[in-house]
Amino acid sequence: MTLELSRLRKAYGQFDFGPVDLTVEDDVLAVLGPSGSGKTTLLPLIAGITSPDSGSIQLDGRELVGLPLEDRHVGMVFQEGALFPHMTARKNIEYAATASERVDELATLLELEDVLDRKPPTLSGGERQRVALARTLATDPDVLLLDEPLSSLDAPIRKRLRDELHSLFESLESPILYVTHDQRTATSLGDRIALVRDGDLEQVGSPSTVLTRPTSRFVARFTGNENLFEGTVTDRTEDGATVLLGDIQFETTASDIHTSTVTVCIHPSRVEIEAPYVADGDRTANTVTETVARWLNEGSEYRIDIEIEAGSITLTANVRPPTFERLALENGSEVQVLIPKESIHLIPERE
Amino acid sequence: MTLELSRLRKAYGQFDFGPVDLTVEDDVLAVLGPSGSGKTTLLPLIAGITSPDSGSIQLDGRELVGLPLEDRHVGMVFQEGALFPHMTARKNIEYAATASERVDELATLLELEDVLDRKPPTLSGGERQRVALARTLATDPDVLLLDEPLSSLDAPIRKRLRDELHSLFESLESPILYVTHDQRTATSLGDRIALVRDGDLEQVGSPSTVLTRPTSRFVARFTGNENLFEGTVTDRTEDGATVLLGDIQFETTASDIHTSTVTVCIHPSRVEIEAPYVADGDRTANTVTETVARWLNEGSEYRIDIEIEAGSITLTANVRPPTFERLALENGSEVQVLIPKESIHLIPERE
Amino acid sequence: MISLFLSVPAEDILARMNHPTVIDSATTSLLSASISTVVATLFGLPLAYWLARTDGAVTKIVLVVVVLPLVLPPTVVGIVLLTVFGPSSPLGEAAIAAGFPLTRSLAGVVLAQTFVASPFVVVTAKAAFESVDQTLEYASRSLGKSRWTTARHVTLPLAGPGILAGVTLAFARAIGEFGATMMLAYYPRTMPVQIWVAFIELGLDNAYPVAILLVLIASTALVVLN
Amino acid sequence: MISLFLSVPAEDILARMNHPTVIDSATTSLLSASISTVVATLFGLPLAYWLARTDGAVTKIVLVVVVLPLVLPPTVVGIVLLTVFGPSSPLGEAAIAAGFPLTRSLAGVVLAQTFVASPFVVVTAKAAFESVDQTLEYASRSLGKSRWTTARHVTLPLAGPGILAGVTLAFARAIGEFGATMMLAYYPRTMPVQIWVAFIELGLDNAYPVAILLVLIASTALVVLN
Repeated sequence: MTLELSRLRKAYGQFDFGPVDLTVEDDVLAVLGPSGSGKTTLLPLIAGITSPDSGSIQLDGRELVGLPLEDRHVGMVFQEGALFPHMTARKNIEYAATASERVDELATLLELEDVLDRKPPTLSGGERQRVALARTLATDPDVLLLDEPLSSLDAPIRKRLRDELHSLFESLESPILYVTHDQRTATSLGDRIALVRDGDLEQVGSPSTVLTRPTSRFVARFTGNENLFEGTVTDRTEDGATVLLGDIQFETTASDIHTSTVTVCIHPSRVEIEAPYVADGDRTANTVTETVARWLNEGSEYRIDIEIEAGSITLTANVRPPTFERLALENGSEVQVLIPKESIHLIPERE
Repeated sequence: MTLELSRLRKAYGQFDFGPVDLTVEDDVLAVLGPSGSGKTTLLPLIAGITSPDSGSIQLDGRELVGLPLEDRHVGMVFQEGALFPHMTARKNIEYAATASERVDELATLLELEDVLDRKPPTLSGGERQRVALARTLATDPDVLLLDEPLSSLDAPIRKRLRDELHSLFESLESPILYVTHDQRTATSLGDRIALVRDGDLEQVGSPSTVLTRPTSRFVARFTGNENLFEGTVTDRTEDGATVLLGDIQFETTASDIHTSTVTVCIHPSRVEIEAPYVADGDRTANTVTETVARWLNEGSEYRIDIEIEAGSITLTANVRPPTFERLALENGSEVQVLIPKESIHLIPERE
Repeated sequence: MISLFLSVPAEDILARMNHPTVIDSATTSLLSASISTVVATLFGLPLAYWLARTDGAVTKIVLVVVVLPLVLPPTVVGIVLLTVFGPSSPLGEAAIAAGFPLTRSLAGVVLAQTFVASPFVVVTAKAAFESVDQTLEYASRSLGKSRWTTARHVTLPLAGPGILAGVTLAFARAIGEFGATMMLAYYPRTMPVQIWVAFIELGLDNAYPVAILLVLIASTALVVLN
Repeated sequence: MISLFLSVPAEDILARMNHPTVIDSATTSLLSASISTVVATLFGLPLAYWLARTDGAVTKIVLVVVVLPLVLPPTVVGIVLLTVFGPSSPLGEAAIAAGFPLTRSLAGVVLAQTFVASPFVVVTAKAAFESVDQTLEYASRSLGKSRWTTARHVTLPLAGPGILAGVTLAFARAIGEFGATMMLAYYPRTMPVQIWVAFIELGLDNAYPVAILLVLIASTALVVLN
């Protein structure tokens, strides 16, 4: 199946969504964006809940715009599940199912056997989302749309259901669109990520491309990259560009940089911290020795703010707890900062 | 100021909160728990919105139970801000302020100068929370209560406001209780974390203690620790205990273990991955060589599932992106897993 | 209310309840109020659904028109109805010619009652429909179910209690209608009119039996429907 | 409605509007409806606030009692009021002795109107108070403000529009009251009664001027209050 959106547009008062061009084949596209970005506009348009002002939505060449919801064969899992509160879980799935065997099959797949006879208000958040998913899958939809199904769940359940969705998505052969505001969910579930900003697609690409090679400051910031600095390109060779950050020169592998002013973008998880004067081994990296200004325990990692250039630049690094403890870091600790050439990404200034 | 809760109890129908004993001095206590755990019951009790069935709440020896809200000098920041929608931001703060200079002072502190004349519905989520915080601080409360003020914000704004709160909390000299369901927020803002489960305090301690030395499977799971296995203690020495996991022996530094059945608890951020046959250097760690079963890109880190004991145990490790790329990990890769002795925590079986 | 039941000896009341004027008025009231309620429900429900699911200027204007009878004084309602359906109006003349007079007839009573009772169905059912999360309807239709199936299996069951409350209120309002009925159809006498006549002609004591019976019938309807 | 305004020539209506009976009834109606509305608001607002902020069996019972006049047929209301306040009741006798009769007087009109209009204030204001998030009240009080300061600066301003709508509805209902007024206070004649009298004694055409004036006054009140 191929879902193809062309020049899709929808205006809501002041707000303009689109024009959007997008093709999703049998993979998972995670639609990521802040609240108010318009990411929630997309799914209702495809499902047929709202009509676009112009443009087309084609599914294997069949035009969906103009068709009523019920004739689109597009399955949608709503944010809070949208289960029918007066029907049991079983009745909810049966209502949608084309064959009654399908109900038990899906109940087994999604581990719902024990809750089939309960009504939605008595189910936990995770169970509700599983029933909603089963109900949608029961119609064997051509396209699967999911609207932040995990956002209201507690962390451990969210993690577990996310893993289950991951396996499920791999077994489905249809275009899947997954809307979320959570960068982790988008990264782990999406084969590709589409970043939405002010009603437009800002960048579409694989998770690692979007994370390490953002095309704008907005994308970088929204995917957790806090290290964004204004820099000047001083030299360009075949192997990359040299960039000046304050008084310090950094070597990068960036090519195709045609402006001299750039945004230097270094993901905190790619900044490495070592004790001072420890040799770097065989890797070539940019190295500076500076002091720790601040640290924050963030659970599975520590966040270290390092002041460079007498405090005019604050570089953030994520450090694993064992490293943090081994280096016995505290405020004022002197550390060696290693930034591999290929970890420095340059975003050209927009004209 | 010292806030002291003694034998505090409150029953809601089927649900029982407490009895809770808790003392908070001039530090930040993060109250962490899943939805429905009763963590949201605590703040209304202290603020005076609800009355306890029994027990006492004392502030420097002054009994609060029985006093009306308005006489407690307890400041509360509500989940969505609870700003008065018919008043501008300035009027909201003025309403609470004892002196009018205080309004401008707080506006400067919280960077609100530009939005003072706007009404709450036109403010962004982050601005609303800042105004709510300013309004509460304007009364110079003896205790500061915060009810998930960041939960509805987008990631970049949440991160920024969290950092601001961190600095603010350090400058305040009063007990602060911060309720959240997010482990990261609790870890980074709390001087101590209190884990709430089914209306009881399950564990209270510093973030690193709660994270690395959980007293129960529940705490471990809720703070992001997925590696929980049933093990048998085979040997105890002065330096620690040896534990059998399937057929593999692990050495630990655990002491005070008196049961032979234990839950072995290894935080994914403390499992280290190396290429096979790379020497471990001078650290002593438990080492096994196994294969990668699955990996997941989680944005700033990769999650690697490693099958141990022919798949009967799945060990999860968090790996930084540079390490992941350096080792060129993929499904089926053979890796050396290193688990430092002190990173293996044992939870005794409950009788 | 309690004074109403205590003011006259019970056997006295029971005896007077058998009086033909009492029985006649009770029959007229029950019949007319039932017809009015059914008519109001049949027309009111679709209108309420449309009002609940549509936004815009037209919706607002229609809503004002629908609510009007709620605030209009009953005697003014009577005059409006007489002007439109009265014997000297074109519609009224045509109806009389067809042997079906719209005033001083059961049709007139039903007309007056329907006019004042309909807003209750529309307003309450509208609120009931609005309380059904529209997302549930979208969910049902995205599962391949038609609008009609969705309405029958999702919307109506969920809006049911609210709609029933509206229908009950409409019945209560219809059976109690006085002002417009007095002007449009003094005959056949409904119970509220009979109370008035009994009070004027025979005094307060004689109005009690009909009043008690009316309260009993209305309360029974409230209990049965809820 | 439109037919009401078109049915008689304008100058004709204006001439008849100057008739003393019309002016008298307009004065009575305006005065009594205003008093009734004020009384209903004074007692209804605190009650509505209490109902909105309290849960439990007592609240429910009080609510049922308050709503009762909404579904009670107007003539039954008249009988109930006569039984309690009528000349032969202890209360009525005492009032007559004090030179302040509760029937066939302005007091009687106000009594009837207040009885039927109060529920509108209570029900609408209750909904308005409920729509004010209680968290805002807690927030205000946790800032050190008393219940009274909170009510004045937070609750009332936010519930204002809803309360005003209830007061308007109460006024409209009071000025239109017919059934209970007929029984409790045929004199002094209010406009709805005057419409009835004009219709019965002089025919439909003579009822138009009062009806038009009544609709105009009621609509003006609706516009002014909103």
